[in-house]
Amino acid sequence: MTSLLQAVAFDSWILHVLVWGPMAAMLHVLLEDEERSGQIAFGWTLALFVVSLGLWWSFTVGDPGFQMASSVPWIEAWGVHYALGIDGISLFMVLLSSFTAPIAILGSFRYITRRRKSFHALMLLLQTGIIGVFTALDLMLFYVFFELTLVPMYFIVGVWGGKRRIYAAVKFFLYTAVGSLLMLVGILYLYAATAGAGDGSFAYLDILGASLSMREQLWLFAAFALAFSIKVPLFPFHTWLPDAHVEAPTPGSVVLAAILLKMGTYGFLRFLLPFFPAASQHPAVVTVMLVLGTAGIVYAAWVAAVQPDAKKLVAYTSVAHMGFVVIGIFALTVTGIQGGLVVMISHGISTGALFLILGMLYERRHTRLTGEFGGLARVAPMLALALVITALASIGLPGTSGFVGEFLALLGTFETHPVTAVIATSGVIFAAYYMLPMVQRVLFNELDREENRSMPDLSRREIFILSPMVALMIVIGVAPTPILERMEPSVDAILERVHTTPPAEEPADS
Amino acid sequence: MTLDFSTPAHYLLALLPEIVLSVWGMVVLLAGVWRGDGATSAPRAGSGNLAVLAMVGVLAAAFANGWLYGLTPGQGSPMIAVDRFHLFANWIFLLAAMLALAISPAYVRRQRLQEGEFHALVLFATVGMMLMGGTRDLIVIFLALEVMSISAYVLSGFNRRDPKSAESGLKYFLLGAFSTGFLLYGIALVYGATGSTNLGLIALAIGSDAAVGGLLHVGIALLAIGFAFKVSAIPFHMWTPDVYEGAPSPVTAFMSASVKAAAFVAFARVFLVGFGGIPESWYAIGWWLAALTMVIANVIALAQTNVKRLLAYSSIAHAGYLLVAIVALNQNATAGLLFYLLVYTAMNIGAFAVILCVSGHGEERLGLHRYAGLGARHPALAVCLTIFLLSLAGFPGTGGFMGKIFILQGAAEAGLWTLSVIFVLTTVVSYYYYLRIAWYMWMREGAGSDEPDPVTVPLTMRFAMGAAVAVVIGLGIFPGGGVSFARAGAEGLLTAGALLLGAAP
Amino acid sequence: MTLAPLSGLLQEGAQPAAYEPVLPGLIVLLPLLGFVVNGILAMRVGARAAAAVRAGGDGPERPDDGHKRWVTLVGPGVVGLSFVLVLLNFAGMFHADLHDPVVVTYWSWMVTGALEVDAALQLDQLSMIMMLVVTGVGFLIHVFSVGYMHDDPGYARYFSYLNLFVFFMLVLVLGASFPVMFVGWEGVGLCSYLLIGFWFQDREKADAGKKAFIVNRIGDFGFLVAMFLVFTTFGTLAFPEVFSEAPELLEYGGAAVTAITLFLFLGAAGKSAQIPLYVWLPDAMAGPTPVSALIHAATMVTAGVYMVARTSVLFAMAPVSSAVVAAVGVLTALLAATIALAQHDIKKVLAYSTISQLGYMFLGVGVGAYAAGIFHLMTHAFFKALLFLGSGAVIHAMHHALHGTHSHADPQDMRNMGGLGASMPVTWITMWIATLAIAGVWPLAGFFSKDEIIWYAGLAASSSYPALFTVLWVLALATALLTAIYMTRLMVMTFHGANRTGREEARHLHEAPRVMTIPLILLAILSVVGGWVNVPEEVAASVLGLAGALPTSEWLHHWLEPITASATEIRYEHLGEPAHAAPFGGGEVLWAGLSTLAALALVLFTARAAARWKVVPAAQAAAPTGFKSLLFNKWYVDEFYDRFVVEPVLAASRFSWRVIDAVLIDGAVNGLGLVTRAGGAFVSLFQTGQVNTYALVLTLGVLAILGFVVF
Amino acid sequence: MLTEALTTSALLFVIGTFGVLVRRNAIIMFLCIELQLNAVNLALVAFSRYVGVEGQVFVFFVMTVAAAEAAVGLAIIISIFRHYRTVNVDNFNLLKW
Repeated sequence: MTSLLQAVAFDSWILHVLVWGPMAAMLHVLLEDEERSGQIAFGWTLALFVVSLGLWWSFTVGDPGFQMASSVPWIEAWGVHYALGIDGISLFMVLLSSFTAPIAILGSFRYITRRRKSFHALMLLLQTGIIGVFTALDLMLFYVFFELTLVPMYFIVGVWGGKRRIYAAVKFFLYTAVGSLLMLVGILYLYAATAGAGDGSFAYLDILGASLSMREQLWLFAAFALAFSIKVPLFPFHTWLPDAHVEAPTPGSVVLAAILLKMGTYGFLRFLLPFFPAASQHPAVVTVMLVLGTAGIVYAAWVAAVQPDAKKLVAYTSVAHMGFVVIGIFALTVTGIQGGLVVMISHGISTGALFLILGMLYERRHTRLTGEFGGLARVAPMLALALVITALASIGLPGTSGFVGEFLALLGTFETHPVTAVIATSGVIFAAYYMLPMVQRVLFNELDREENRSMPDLSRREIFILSPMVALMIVIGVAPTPILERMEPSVDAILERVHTTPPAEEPADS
Repeated sequence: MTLDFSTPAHYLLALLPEIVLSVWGMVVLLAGVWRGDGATSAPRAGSGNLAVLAMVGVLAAAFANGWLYGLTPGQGSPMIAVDRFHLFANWIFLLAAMLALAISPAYVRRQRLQEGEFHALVLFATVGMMLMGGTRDLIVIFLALEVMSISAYVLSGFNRRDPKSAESGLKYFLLGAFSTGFLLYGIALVYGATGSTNLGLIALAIGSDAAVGGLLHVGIALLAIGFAFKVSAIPFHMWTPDVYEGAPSPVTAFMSASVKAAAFVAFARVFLVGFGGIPESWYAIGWWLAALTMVIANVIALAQTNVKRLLAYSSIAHAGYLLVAIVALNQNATAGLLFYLLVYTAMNIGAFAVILCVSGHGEERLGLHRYAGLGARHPALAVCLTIFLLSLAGFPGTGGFMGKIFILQGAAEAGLWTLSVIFVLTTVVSYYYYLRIAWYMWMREGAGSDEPDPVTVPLTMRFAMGAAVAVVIGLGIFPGGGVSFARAGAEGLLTAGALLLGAAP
Repeated sequence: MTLAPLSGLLQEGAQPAAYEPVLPGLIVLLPLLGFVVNGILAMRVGARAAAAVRAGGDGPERPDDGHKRWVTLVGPGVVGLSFVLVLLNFAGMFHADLHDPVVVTYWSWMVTGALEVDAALQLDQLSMIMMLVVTGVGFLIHVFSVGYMHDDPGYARYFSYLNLFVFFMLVLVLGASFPVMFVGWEGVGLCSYLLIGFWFQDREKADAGKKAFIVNRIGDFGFLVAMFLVFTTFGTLAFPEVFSEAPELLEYGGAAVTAITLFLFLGAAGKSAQIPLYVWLPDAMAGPTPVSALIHAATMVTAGVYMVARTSVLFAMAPVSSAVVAAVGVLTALLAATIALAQHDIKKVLAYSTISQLGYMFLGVGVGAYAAGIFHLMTHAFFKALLFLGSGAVIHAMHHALHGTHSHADPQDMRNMGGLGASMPVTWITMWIATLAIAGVWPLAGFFSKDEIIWYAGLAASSSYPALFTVLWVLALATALLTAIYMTRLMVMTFHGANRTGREEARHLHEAPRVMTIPLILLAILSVVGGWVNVPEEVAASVLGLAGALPTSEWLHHWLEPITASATEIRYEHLGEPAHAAPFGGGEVLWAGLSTLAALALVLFTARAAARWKVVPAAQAAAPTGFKSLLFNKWYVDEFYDRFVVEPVLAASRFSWRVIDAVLIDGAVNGLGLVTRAGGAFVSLFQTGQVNTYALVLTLGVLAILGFVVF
Repeated sequence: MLTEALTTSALLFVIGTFGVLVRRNAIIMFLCIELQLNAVNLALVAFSRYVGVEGQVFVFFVMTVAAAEAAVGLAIIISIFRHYRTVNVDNFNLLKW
């Protein structure tokens, strides 16, 4: 496999293809007629996913640096580069994204009934943004992709969403924009900081070389952290998420939960820790992040437990899960960060699947209120099986991907912050407290509603969508080591940097 | 060829684009008279050609402007500045004129306006703008400003049958003249304090402490007020929403883009070259004007339901962003100013073009609710408007984003962090009202088919929109050329100033 | 497969050979395979049933025969095969002189940073006993289920869950590290959840499953925290390393080890239904009765005991924790026994009895008698499984009887039974054997195991916390007496006296089919002889051991020595060797004799007394009053939890949602937007349209700037 | 001398400004603006006595421009008079908020 990839110079083109392929697909979709748009989009994304699998073999295990990197000046006058590359952290984000895309698009076939062409075009545009975010090695490029994901999502929620779609879309947009624009100011500060003598640069590696005083680091940390915390979303910046999820159409929810939220935590790892190593281990900063992460875990679980709307419930569980990621990261231990990363992957798959299943239920019954269901296991055993496995993966049952992530994240946190970890561990109780009642209300109890009696089970397409996700949940749960070993060198490198880079001297004035 | 301003003929060369355009304007005026106008009799077939004729003039001026790149300006600080700054500004005005001419014919014909005069006035206003950008003398700046303004007063009141247009013209005229008084008083005081109206000499006088302090400071403040009125900075913005709403849409499009641009170009030249030596005298004024303008304009815009008025407030808000560039007082910011003005011209006129198409026969469809379901009915128009709105909002992938980045870079270089934060936060506020138009277009169902939908998009309009989209997207994705070009322009401005101050390398 | 262990088994007295595990992976995998096969079959059945429901019917009443044959073959078959493999391994180990556990590593599961967790199985004497119980008793229960679930449309689904349970249980007992054990630990919880809620159409049953899972998760929380503590202390989570390093790394009675063991015990309390987390187990009786036998009596609920025994080294180093374990065990035993006295549901009585017996086991491991705890675990698995299966047979019969007349009486309520002994003799007799066994009547299994625990509890009083352990010992004795009472009450109400089912129904009562009775008989035999593997030397030599006629002497004790030795050593080292006497004097034989006599006497007395009670069928019965109602209502513990745990959490949840989220956070966010927009609308009011106003504003601006410049 | 001239100029300018603020007749307002311009002219002439001739040149330009403004302004006022039959600016408020 490796030699085959070498023969076709895989490393040199793969990232560019993954970034721009969806854009090309978008043009293709726009040129074709409405009827075929879904198939075209699916075909493209599936092909891109298959190609992206080559990354698994092409990636050199044990190399902490950026691989398959390339850099071309983009806006030379500003020192902006079109620079792409991946390390162990982005590798899995890229794979997860390209895995989710065809699934989300396939999941839209019945849900999206009007303006399909535009919908699929936007989904593909979104995909370009997503892959761009995870591969960009230039801050301006990153920012462009980061914002680029907002617009398609705004329209996906706003055009194809539910009753309060506009409110949700605007809330999502503005919330996220506040953070990201402040981050932009931070980025420009970094740019100015690299300027020193001569022109500044937005290149990731150049900015790593900039020396910042503690004071500067704290301010910049705040600017970046706000942007990413809103994206994560970290309590108390989370209220956009339930609204967005409830209103978004299924594929939108899937991508939102599976990928977009990860951009926040990815940003923590990719930018916050390496850029501001001193601020990242400042006790006040660490305390705030840990407290907010833990609060999110417990609080979101509580709120989730009393939601009558299943989608809202799952949305809140996302907040709880991402809380695990955040505490894992800010524990500043290898185990914690690795755990956080696995939670990211696992949450992407399991929550994506949950949203797909809820979407399937919605297609059948046009409601998401759990009280409207009940006893579905009798009429839809396949759906029941999928929902149960997914729910279990979501609450972190050992043997599923969720457990590996949460276990490692908590273990890593415990090493440095035992009390936080113990409080966060109570999240496993609350996870059962919110998820099982939902499963019960939907699948179990009496099949007492006439409408539900005629509900069809999963179609072949739906089985095709869900089975790879379910399989992955279990595979990752049983054998996560291949993933862990690919991520570890990069994580080590980040931690190494955090622990060994002192802040620059405070400037005399200011 | 080197320009030597001791030879009077060389002034003619230096002013070639302006002269071409002036002459052409008269030609258009005469052609209009000769052909007879729609105001009194039924429009004749093919009378749209007058607009095309005017556009040819703009093209000719553009050629002349391109030719000027081959000239090297001589030493000293002559009245006419043949520097890159001037030439870049000319491109902006010519682009604005071109787009305005392209979007207006259908409207002019529908409303049976005097074509020849209308198009000629556009050209004359453009001449005034080009002169504003191209002179180093306060007297000429005043003259050019008046040439531009008087044309603009007339244009905004041009639709005499429409009381709104007349009201708009009156308000613009009264307040414009009122503010001109302040500007003029400022010029007089600066002249008295420094002994010259030439910016170069003023700068020298300031640099050598020969200026009279009190007079100078008050003069600078009054000049700032005069320009603040023209760029519609808060609190000197009161005329803007009314005038923009009342004026015929093509005129609003033209004014909102290029009048503002001209004012900013002159503002920049006067303050950066002339008063660059004593920024402390106007830094605080600029800072507060920028901050107030950004905050208040964006906030008021939230409450608007008339799209035209909304864009008027949006244009005020943009004045705030651009003021940041002036306050930053460095090359990057100035280049950002030029770049942003270019993009702004394209996106703003583009947006007004769509509004014009939607607004119907006599501009009766300006309410936000008219846009409901537009995306389904006229997807191409809606896509264009969405692109323009995203660019106005400053979204990545559009020129508006690159422009904002450019200005923010300048601000960052100058250490204007508070202003930068206000800048981005008010940008978030602006997202709301820009997106609101977008959500009406795409996310709401139309009112139904009970009334006919008289949207027509003539050929020239398509051309204008296409060009505007091309500029906005092109500069959004590959801004490199534009950036270097704008930097060269800023360099032209600032090195000239620095040379005079004796502080250049 | 090597035949060496087989030949070793045949050649008595051969030299101790090295132990070679025989396909340990297959032992675990076979049930998983069964789960997959049965699961696929279940899905096909389910799809067909679903189609029937959609067509307007209610789905099939009975399982599909075509599938059923395969399920019947695969379900019990895989467990049976596993049992055979376990026997082979046991034979190998039996003849080997094994000191250190054999760890079979398959792949590295989680490797990151300092953490290395392998997917590895650990074969040693303890896991061997557990495997024997799990697969052996499990197999019998599978076979019994074939009869019991005969008519259930979810037949295939049932067996798939049951197979999955066996798989996870085997992972639990075989796991070579804390995390692997935890996989099984939560996995069995999952199966328990699925099986309790097996008849999920019934809301109460689904609720019971959910309750079980959530309460168990509280325990799992403790397990997780304990793992974190272990990892930060030892840098590893693998059993062999942790246990061998514990004596050096940990301080005896130190905070670290106490914390670890207390958190571990929280986990054990959840899984093994101890105070304060026992409340799920009675509700868990909602599941099919064989499930109660397998999961909620014989295997899963004993996992906590197994875990304490497994980590005996740690517990031995934490005297406080050990005391807590013992005290909680005894209190649970007593509390559950009192509640069992007043319950009418036959399964509820057995459930509380299970809780009570688990309490004994914890007392055993709490006082350092790890082997005794495991011993009781094993014998309990025999007789409690038998009791449950017997009750299953009774319920099965009752169900058929009531079904025949379309009566809606509760088939599990003992007040509706009575006199069943006549119609189902095998069940009757085997259940009596189990009853005597659990009551501790000589020479049945329960006598030896329970007696040993009580004896050790008494001995503990001489080493640490004498007062506490004396009290515990007394309570344990008292509970033993209560056991005899409530079990006899159960037997009498069910099998003796007048029949209360109704005349018509009584004609439908009949003995269970052979597929159900044979497991009963086998378990009855085990309930008799099961105790003989560990007859204490002193007892064996006495009249109670028929002067040495009973076959083995402390075999289990010695067998488990490699596991418990270091723990015992630590205890002895720090507490001194306990005196060989009960708190109030007397030797082992004396107390054993006393207790069996007391038990026998109470059984007889209760039987006579109960025969005279006037039991009214449930439908006509009045609600219990006074102290009886307190017991009947389980000391109102559920209500207490509802009031002080569940409701506050729910209230907090609602508050978080409705107030913090909707009002505070969203209110702030939307409020900010609203205020901004309102501000905009307000400021725009200055835009009056009047030129003079505009000029005025402009002039004010001018004045402001000039004022700024001039001053 | 300069001081007096400038003071007069400033006073005139203020009077003009005040007139614009208080008068409602569009033509009178325009006349007040003309007064402002003439105030500036006075200042320019006064300055040019000390610093050079440009000031006086400037005055001519200003006067010319004022004339042009007057032409356009009156035209605009007539145009609106046709709609409202009045030149009182209080009546012109179709455009607001």
